[in-house]
Amino acid sequence: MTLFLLCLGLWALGGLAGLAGNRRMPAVSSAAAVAGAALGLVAAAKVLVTGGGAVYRAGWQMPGAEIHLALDPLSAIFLIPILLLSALASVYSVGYLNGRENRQIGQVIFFFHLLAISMCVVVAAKNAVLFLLAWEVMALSSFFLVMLDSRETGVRRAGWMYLVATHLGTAFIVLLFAWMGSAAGSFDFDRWQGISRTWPHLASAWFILALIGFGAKAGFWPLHVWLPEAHPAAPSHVSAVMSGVMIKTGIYGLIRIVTVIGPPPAWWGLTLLLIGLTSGVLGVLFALAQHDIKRLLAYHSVENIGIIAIGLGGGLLGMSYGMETAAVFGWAGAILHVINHALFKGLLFMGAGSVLHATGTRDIEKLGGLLKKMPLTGTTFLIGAAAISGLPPLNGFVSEFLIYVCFFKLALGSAAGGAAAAAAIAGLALIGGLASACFVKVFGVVFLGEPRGPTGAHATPFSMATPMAALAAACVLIGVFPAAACRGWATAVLLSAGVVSDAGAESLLTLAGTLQWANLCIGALVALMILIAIVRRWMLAGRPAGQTVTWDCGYAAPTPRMQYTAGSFVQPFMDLFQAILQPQEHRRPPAGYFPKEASYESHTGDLATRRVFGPLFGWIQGAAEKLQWVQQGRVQTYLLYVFVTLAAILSFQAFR
Amino acid sequence: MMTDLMDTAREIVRQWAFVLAVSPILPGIVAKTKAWFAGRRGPPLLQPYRDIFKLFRKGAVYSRTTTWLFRAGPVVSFSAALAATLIIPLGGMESPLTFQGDLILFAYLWGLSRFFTMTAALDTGSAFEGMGASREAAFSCLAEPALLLGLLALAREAGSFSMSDVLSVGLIRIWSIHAPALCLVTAAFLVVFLTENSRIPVDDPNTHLELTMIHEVMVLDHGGPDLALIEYGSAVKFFALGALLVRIVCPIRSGGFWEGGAALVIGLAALSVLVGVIESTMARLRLSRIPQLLALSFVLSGFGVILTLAAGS
Amino acid sequence: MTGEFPAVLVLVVITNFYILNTGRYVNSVRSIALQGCLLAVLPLPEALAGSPQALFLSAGTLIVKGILMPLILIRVIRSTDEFRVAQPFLGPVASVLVGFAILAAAFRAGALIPAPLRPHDGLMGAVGLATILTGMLIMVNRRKAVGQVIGFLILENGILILSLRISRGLPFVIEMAVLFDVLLAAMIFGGFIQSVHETFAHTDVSRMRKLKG
Amino acid sequence: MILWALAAVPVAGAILCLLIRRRTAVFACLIAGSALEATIAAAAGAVVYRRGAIDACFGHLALDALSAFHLCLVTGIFLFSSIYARDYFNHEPAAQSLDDRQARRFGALWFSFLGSMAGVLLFSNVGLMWVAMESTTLASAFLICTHSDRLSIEAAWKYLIICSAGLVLGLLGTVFIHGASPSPGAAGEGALRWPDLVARAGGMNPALVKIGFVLMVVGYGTKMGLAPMHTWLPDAHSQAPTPVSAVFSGVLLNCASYCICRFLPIVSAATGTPEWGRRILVGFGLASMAVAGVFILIQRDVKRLLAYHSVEHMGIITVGLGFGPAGCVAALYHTLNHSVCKSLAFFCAGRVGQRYGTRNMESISGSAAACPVWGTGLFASLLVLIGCAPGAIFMSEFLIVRAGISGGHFAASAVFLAAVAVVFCGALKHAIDMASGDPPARLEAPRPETSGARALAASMTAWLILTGVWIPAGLSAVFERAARLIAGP
Repeated sequence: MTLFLLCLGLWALGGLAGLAGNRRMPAVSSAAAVAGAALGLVAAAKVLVTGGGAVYRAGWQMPGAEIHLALDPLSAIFLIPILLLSALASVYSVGYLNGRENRQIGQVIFFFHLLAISMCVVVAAKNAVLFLLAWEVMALSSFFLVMLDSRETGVRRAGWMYLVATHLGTAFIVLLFAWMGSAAGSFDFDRWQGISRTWPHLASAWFILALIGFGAKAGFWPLHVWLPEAHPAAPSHVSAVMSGVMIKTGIYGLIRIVTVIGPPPAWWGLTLLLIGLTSGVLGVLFALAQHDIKRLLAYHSVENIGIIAIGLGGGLLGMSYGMETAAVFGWAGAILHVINHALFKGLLFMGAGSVLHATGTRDIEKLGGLLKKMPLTGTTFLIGAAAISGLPPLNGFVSEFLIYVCFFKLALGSAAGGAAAAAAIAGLALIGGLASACFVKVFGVVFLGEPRGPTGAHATPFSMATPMAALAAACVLIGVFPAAACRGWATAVLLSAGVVSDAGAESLLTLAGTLQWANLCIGALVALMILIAIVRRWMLAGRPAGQTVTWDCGYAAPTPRMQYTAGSFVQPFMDLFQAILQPQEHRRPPAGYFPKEASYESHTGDLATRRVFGPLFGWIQGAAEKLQWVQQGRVQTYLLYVFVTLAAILSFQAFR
Repeated sequence: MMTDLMDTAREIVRQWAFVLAVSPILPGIVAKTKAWFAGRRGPPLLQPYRDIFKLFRKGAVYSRTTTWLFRAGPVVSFSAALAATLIIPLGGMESPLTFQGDLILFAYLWGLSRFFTMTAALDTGSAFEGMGASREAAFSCLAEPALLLGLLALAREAGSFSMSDVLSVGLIRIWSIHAPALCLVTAAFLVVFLTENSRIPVDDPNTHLELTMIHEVMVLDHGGPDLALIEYGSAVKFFALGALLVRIVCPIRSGGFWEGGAALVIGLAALSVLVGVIESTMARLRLSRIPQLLALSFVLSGFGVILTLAAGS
Repeated sequence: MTGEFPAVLVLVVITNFYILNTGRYVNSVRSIALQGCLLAVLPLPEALAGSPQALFLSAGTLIVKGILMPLILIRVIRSTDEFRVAQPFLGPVASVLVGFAILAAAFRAGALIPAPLRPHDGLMGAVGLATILTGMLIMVNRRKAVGQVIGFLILENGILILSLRISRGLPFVIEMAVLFDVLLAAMIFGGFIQSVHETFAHTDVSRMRKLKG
Repeated sequence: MILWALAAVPVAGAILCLLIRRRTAVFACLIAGSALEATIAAAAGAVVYRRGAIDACFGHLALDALSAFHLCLVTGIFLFSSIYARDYFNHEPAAQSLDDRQARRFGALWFSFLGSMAGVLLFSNVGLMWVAMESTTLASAFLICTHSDRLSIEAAWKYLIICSAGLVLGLLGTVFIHGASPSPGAAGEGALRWPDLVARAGGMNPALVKIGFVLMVVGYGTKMGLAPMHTWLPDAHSQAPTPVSAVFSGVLLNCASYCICRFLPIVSAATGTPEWGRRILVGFGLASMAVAGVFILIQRDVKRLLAYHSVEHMGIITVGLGFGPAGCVAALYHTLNHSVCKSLAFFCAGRVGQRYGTRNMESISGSAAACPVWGTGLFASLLVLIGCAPGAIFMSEFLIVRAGISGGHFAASAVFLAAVAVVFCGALKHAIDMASGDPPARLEAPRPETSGARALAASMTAWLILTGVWIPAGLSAVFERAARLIAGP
């Protein structure tokens, strides 16, 4: 525990150092961050290896509150991506922020470190009040980070939406904690353990509150509306952390509450599954339709949160049907996907940030051919793109694979779970296909071909390149050695989450065995790829290899403007899913025999924003404006209010 | 443990050798059938071997626009196809690598190959190849759920979800009980098979100069050994997906590797003839109709799953 | 024994009606003065019974409510030239009719108020209540500032009557403090009306509607 | 003795102000006087904390935990406002600035306002408490129209007439409570002393007490700004000079809520159940929060925005009082937080308004850049005000919800949270738009702020965050004791 506290301390020092506003301070802060993260990772690893916990308790002058930090395996497994990604993002920010005003840099560093600390405290807090406080500090510090460029109207709107969404979510969490706290007579999570035994009829209400409250942070559809606004607005390393790990604290909270409450009924799993499918499919569909690279990545976060929810749903279904093996696979898949998503989404946002840094635009239609100018960014981005598409031999495949296995087991083992499993499998397959289409689009349009606009680009600075390389390496390592990557934590985490009751349980052995086999297959694949690449190179050695223009069916002078654009790439999808996407199109068709100009633009706004929240907020605003007549300024009317109120209450009391 | 691993490695090599040796003949059979229907003599049966051999010996020409990804595309897609064959059991015996969940890997390997083919296509900066990639992406994301649902239906019948168990002799018993579900899945798989292998009515592998083409248009710029890898890879893909279909339809029992392999090849030859017949007698579908066909295959697999679920409860 | 003056109470009601009906503020103020004098009569029986405090109270009421406050109001009216009642929201006839409805309701409601002290005396409670309600009606109904002040004073008078009914009056110190407070209020109201007049050149408060929402 | 001193300082201050000639001296006198009063109040508070309730003048003047808490708050905020007032009036444009005569009048009224509020808290006799409350109205009405322009006179008239009419109902309520006693006349002059009333409450006529309490809630509620009697509040707050607005919102409303608190134990003893009175409070509180939410959504004037926040927070406090003992503790905690935060917000809004020459929020943008201290302070205080952690208000609202849930008030807690959420959405938008964006080009370069101003803003912000994460032990003991006086043990 000392290590963990030391880690928080170092982060705090780093944050305060940032405020000093010195030129060299960013480097000092990120050094502190890396050192702190290293300590924290050691602490987390220790917990996972020993399976035990570490506790720090201190008194706190606040009703019902106590400073109770504890690392159990569940906290530790969330702590790892938080620390890892935050530290790497901190390193990345040194290069990324270079060139801004000192004061602004200081602010970013301060709030960024505050964000990291609060995330650590969120996952380690064992007291509801402490959790809430850290939760809110987390929201607020990230709000300030989103608002960094608040001179732009769009950024202000994004900041507003973000804080409103997260705060409304907190309202549900407040209700939940107050309720559970008063039922249990304490705000200590430990005292809540198995609370549904005492209050069986309330458990489902709590579950729903947790689902909404934590779902707003995690970005479950349709509570995701802030994500596509906030992520593009924030600086890229912040987007990486927010998307990679901050939204996962919502998943953490949900898992924590669900495991604390007690054995789940089947409909919890079904609900999560349904939410997951909706988020996954709609998230990726809307991602396809975006042209802003960071907005697109934000929608992919919705998709991946959906996948995590599908996995959790499968895990809960497995638990409620008494199919421990299925449950183990679902949980392991969901949790591994949390880590994986942190790695590749962090990587992708950093990549997008490098592109933005180098070219000054987020619009993918203006980019192209960057792989040649930014080879490292391009290559790591490709790894991230393949990983998020769930392709072997990368880490995304491993977690999706585990979730698939969970549902196959459910389908095979019970008739009741069969339909749900079929839906989940079909949904996962669809999501996978769409995601890979989307990332082919992004990668192909941004990094391949020829530049589409006059944007220049420079190579990625060292401090930005290193974190990306590290993340890419992590993606590959987990993908190629899945068994090794999962063996360490699975037993400890699943035991502490109550999914299995015994460290030597058969279900855990099955998990290990399956991973071993998958490892073998993937190993064979990788070996084969290397072998074929060598053979190809050997074949080509000494042969003439000419250089020419792209053939393109015989055009003599192809220009970059003739390339396929992102918009044209996704046109078949837009046609297929038009009913859902409802893109707004602005077209000027070519006219006459020698058309001079023609243009086509499409813009796809968010379905939930346009159809649900926009009208809802508009209605509330309109109703408020209509209610203005209540206060029309005439003092006589005001007096009447006083007297009528009095008369009303008195007569109401009299006739009761 | 070590000997186990050595055994497995030996099996893997044997299977690869078999697949590499046999697969190019299948497109040859298809071409022969089509020629026969058209009243031509057609290329010899072993023409694909010659093509591949010739291409392997050539040099290459690359566009200045392309990067290393353009060169990596064929390598990855060929390896993915070859890796997928490890999961398919030949004959009546288990495949070299078999475990619960291998059929998911089977489905995802095609995704890997597709991903890199598409990126390689976009790497040329050509509008044609971009268009091909776009269509490939759109259609495959409909085909993939159909494939996985069909596999789920089979898995439920077999009570296991490793490819070797699903395609075991147990299928004979299942045919006798749940023929309707298996028919549906077979039909769905046939559509998937035709789509994935770029065959009529979804795609036409022969004429890549039309604006309506999908797969072939993506590989326009490849040449030499790269094109050889692509051609070889598609033959292997034909083999792997075809083997899945053949094993479902005739889950014959046979003892050893060679007997089973021979039986499978006979089945695949029959499938190739069937493909030839389809290509000769049907027209290509309009592009806008293809999603409907794929949706149909999805519905067929889904219905198959429903039937198996109903039977199970 | 206080409050054995049905005639006084009836006169109070009549002044109420007169104020509701009249079109000139000076007449209203005269009635207020009369009402103040009438109120000063109410504690007299207790004073005659030998309570010097009641005598003080009676005298205080007479001076403050019967003399000082009317004087202040008259001065305000003179200095602002607001003699006539502006068209109220309810006209004089309607006001009187509503006043009558209030009176009837007050007699009904007065009986509902539990009175631990003297269960049989309904008149005082009813009149007090009616006066309170009349004050409220005038405050709501009059457009000009002076009208509202008059309403406020009637409301206050009603409370005084009702307090005699309910609890035989508040303790002496408090009564005197309240009296002083009301006097202060009247002075400040007066000062305010003058500055309203200076700033707006009228005292129609229903036209002061810049602040809303 | 100490109580007499508390009463005497404002009187002396008022007289002194009238005698002084120059306005600078008047402001010095204001600061010195309120500092003296605050010191004495703190000392008195310490005595009460150490030894329990104290009284003087045959028990008519008294100070117990509840009133001592409020007294310290009142005098503290008054001191801050006095310090701020000097700065504020120095920065007023020439036409608006006070001349010597106006400054004298301002000083005298300022002290009498302080004195009458101290009176509300010091009088143990609920009748005299009412008298003092009414005199706060009279003393402060002229403060609203310090600059006698049309709008401020309109606001002051509304304030005067509505609050007087409302408070007079409070007097009627007092009469009913008095009459509900078994033998009101027998107790003589002490009949309305609060400890005696509480002692006799068990034998009171419940029906009369109920009527009295309803009258009391409507009456003092008018002054407190509970909807639908709140209508004067946004007008008065927006038109008064900012130091006055800060005091209005920061402590005057608290005094009214204090008056209602005083009657809660009487009602629960007389009716035999605490629930009856609490239900009425919860109803009024929720109505206020809802009304405030509606008007915050459509607000354009920054000071009116803050005024509606006062309505909302008074609603929150009232709901807290209605949620039982734990709720009372939270409500007192919230009272403290709201006072500090709201006066800070007013301080900042006033100076930002001076800088931009308007209070229209649509014309204020980029204030964090244009006037760093006050613009940032306004943003921070608004964030705290709408319940962002680690601001203290987040914690007190959480504690109120907790009290509500453990008391079984699920629907009320849900409505509470919904109203807070609506306010949050509305006010956050205003806060963001004011703080960020580009400041208009016409603004000249900012004058550097005095270190006193910086210290004021920084210390209040720091206090808000500090008490948001940690309530000092002494403070929570004060809350506990005061809550015990309101809601019983």
